[in-house]
Amino acid sequence: MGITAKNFIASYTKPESLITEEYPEEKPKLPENNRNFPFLVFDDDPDAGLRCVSCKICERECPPQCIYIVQERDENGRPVKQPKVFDIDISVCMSCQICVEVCPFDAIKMDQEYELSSLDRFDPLIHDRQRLSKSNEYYHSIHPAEAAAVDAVLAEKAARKAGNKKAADNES
Amino acid sequence: MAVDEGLKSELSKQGVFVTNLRELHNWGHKNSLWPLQFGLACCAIEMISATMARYDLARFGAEIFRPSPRQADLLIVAGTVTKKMAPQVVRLYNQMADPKYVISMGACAISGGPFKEGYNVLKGIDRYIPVDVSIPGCPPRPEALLHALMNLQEKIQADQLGPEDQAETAECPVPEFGEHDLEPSKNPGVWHPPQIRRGE
Amino acid sequence: MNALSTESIAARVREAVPEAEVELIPNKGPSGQDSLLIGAAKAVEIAAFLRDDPELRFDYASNVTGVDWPERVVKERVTATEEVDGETKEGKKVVETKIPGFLEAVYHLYSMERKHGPLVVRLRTGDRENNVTLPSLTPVYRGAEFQEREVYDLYGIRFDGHPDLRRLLMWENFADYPMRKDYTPPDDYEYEPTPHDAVLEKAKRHQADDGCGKGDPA
Amino acid sequence: MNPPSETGSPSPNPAESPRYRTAGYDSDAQLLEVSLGPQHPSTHGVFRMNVALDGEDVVKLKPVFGYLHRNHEQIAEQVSYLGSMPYTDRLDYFCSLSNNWAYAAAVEKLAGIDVPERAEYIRVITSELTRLVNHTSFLGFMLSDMGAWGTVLMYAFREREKILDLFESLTGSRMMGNYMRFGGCRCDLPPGWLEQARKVVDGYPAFLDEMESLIATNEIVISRTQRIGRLPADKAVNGSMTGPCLRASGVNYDIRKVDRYGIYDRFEFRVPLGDHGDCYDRLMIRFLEMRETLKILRPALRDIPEGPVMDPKARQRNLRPPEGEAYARVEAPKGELGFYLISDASDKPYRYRVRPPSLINLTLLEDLCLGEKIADVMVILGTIDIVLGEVDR
Repeated sequence: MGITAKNFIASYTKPESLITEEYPEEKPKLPENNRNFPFLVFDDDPDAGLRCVSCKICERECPPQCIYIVQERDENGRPVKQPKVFDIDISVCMSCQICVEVCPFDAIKMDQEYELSSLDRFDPLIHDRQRLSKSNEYYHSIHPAEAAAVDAVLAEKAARKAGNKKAADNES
Repeated sequence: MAVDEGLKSELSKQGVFVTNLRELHNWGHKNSLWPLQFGLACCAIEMISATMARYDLARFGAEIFRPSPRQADLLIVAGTVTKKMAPQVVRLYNQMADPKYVISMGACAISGGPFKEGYNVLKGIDRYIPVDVSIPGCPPRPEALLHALMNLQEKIQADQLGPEDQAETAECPVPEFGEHDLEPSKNPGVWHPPQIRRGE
Repeated sequence: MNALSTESIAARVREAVPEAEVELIPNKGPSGQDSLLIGAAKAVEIAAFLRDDPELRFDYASNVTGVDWPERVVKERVTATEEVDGETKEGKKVVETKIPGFLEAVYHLYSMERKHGPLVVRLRTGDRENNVTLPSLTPVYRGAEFQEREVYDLYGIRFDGHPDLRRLLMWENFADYPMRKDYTPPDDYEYEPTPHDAVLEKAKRHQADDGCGKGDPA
Repeated sequence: MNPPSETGSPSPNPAESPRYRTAGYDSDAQLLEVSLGPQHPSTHGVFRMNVALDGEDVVKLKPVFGYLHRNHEQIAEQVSYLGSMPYTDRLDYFCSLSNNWAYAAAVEKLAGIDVPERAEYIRVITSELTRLVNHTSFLGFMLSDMGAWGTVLMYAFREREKILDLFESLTGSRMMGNYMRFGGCRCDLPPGWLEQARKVVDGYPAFLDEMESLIATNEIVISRTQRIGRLPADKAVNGSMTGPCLRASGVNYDIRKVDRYGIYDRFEFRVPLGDHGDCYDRLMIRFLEMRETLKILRPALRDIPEGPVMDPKARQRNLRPPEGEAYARVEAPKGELGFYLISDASDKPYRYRVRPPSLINLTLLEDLCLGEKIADVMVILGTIDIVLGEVDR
């Protein structure tokens, strides 16, 4: 009894004892590492800027096999480094982040959106390419430190590529 | 029905609240859901978390978890439904008081989730009973459950008081244990998956 | 950790239990956990000896599990000399050896008293269909009771002398042994939005059922 | 007929073993058969027991499993070594990080991978925090099984949330960490994490004192747990009981001390043991274990060195361990959690087996309950502390 009373009084006097989170009026502040479902990052343009090159590594490595990718082809039927279809079935996804870890192009990242409940179990829970594509700025807004590190790596890669090309040009 | 929305909001600004029986009934109903205390797996722990001090499901009027299905009108399927468990879930659903609602919480309850390739895992409880709200996530955060509950409340608010909604929900047939699988493997009365063509 | 080598334990068992069939199976991997293959005939006596011998005192059966080894063909390339057109040629030849299938029960024993282990003990059945009976070690180690039931349930090894051999996880009239490598799961692939490989094949069969569908832009 | 002793020579006829003696009830009396579960508020999920009652006394109790059999082992044999890691989170969903460690340790043994020192420290810290989470929620559930609905569970979950916040900021998820990798941990600690963890650890003794004063001398708790469900030491060993339940019977066997895996030999902590092996001992030993855990956490949080958290040579994708097999075990909060892997040099395990402490600790459930009252069954089951995700896998 005494302990209950102590806790009861503390809930009026001590701010740290007020632990109830007033969702939905007050959204929780998620830590940077928080993850829920994957999304695709694009730079500048949501269509051409998609970092995904449709290499299908994530599709192969996904433990519950909830990613489905079809590669884009140009008019001549040659494969283009773009996904034509990129579907993630979030009714199967278990938020394990393995797709993010194995992606060599930093194209797929984890989102923090969680208000996804729906009255229909089929279509709204399959996220297609349009639904998955989100800008690099959005990525920065949810994972600031990680996104900055990724940007640095990508910039370095691009510089090295440019350097190689320059060197190759100089040689020839 | 007779009072239009514009007049209603005008009146409410004046301190006069107009309602009708249907709205009043639904308002009362949506704010006093009695969920069945029924945890299956990992998601059940998040469901318990949602009822605890930090998230406090009581703010939505749904804190009275009843251990008996006869006293409950909301079934939160929280976790993997295995084939061995599916008949029991259907039976519990049949025993619940009308009108009743089902939330399938988490990937496993919706579709079998990460375990869907297992021989004993049911690919979604909606194969046997009608589901009102689905929450993806593995497990969904407690906030996601609250979000789903608000979704459900909206749905209840739109319910009609007519005879079709008040009629008793038809009993779902309880599947039997077969030699290789449950028989039948689905209830065609409630399960209508869209056709998806792949790999052509 | 293990002061007693598996070899010396095998020797002690052979000495103590007459007519015991004990074979050392070396582990090729870096873990170095060798195992003892013991014959079914004397398995209970051997287990009781392992448990009660004051030096060994493997009093705790930690883990019991089954392994399915279907019939397989091992292809080995061997160098062989051949006489072709009167000349002796050295060539590579593929020799196929057929290894008949069997089921295996694996026990991991530890000693709580002397704090050593693990000792890996294996028992093998004659084949995978008819000759699947092994002696139960539950009378020696109570801790094996549920685990042997699980092995019976999932692999179909019948444990002779088990006090209560029923299916543990699946329902009673389930007919298959689902952990065997050749088990075919029931066909419930009606709705597969992200299918791959084998699942894709099965999902396609359901797609053929009715023509109306959402359609893949591909 | 003399019942053979538990450690004596094997009994040829199992019906003679003491457990299958029916506990001296009047065979003419009408027995009442009750099916407890699978939907029952105190069975911690979907566990079921078929109980035969003579009046209120239990004369037979047969557990029924499989209501949460999710085919973890079969699925793991179909996905890559890395792909099984997130599934291990869902075994014992209170203790995902200890499960991660056990699985990572088994693969490391199988493939011969080393772990850098900082990662070892992180593993110790996270799995000891997991132990706190598990034992704390255990207390809450245990007390609500005994009828103290709400209060204790509410306090326990309040503390649990603090540790879950730590897990979330480290691994990204409240419950399903998927954090450890073969040869280390997935990512380094975020900035400020250690201070936050120290704060939680420093605040814990006050919470434990509060809980202890609620529980330890509570009259109802004492009368419902003392001398209920007694388990003698030799029986516990023969029945492969592990974890706190084994030590409550007075057997000094803690894998952290026996195997000295990871870096546990660097910490000074004691192994609490019980005297009577009854429910009260099993309840109180969790308090003592939590206090010992704090003794490990404080120096670990202080001494953690800088450095990499991954072995740079370790492969995650396309890991193909050499042919062979390995069994590795850790002291999970519920007992000995082991993973047994057989590799055939492909990228998927040929055989993947989990040694679930929760299932094996239930072997002796019938023995503990025979002769007790039906209401005590829930208390006994509660003190064994099972999680169905691990029992049925």
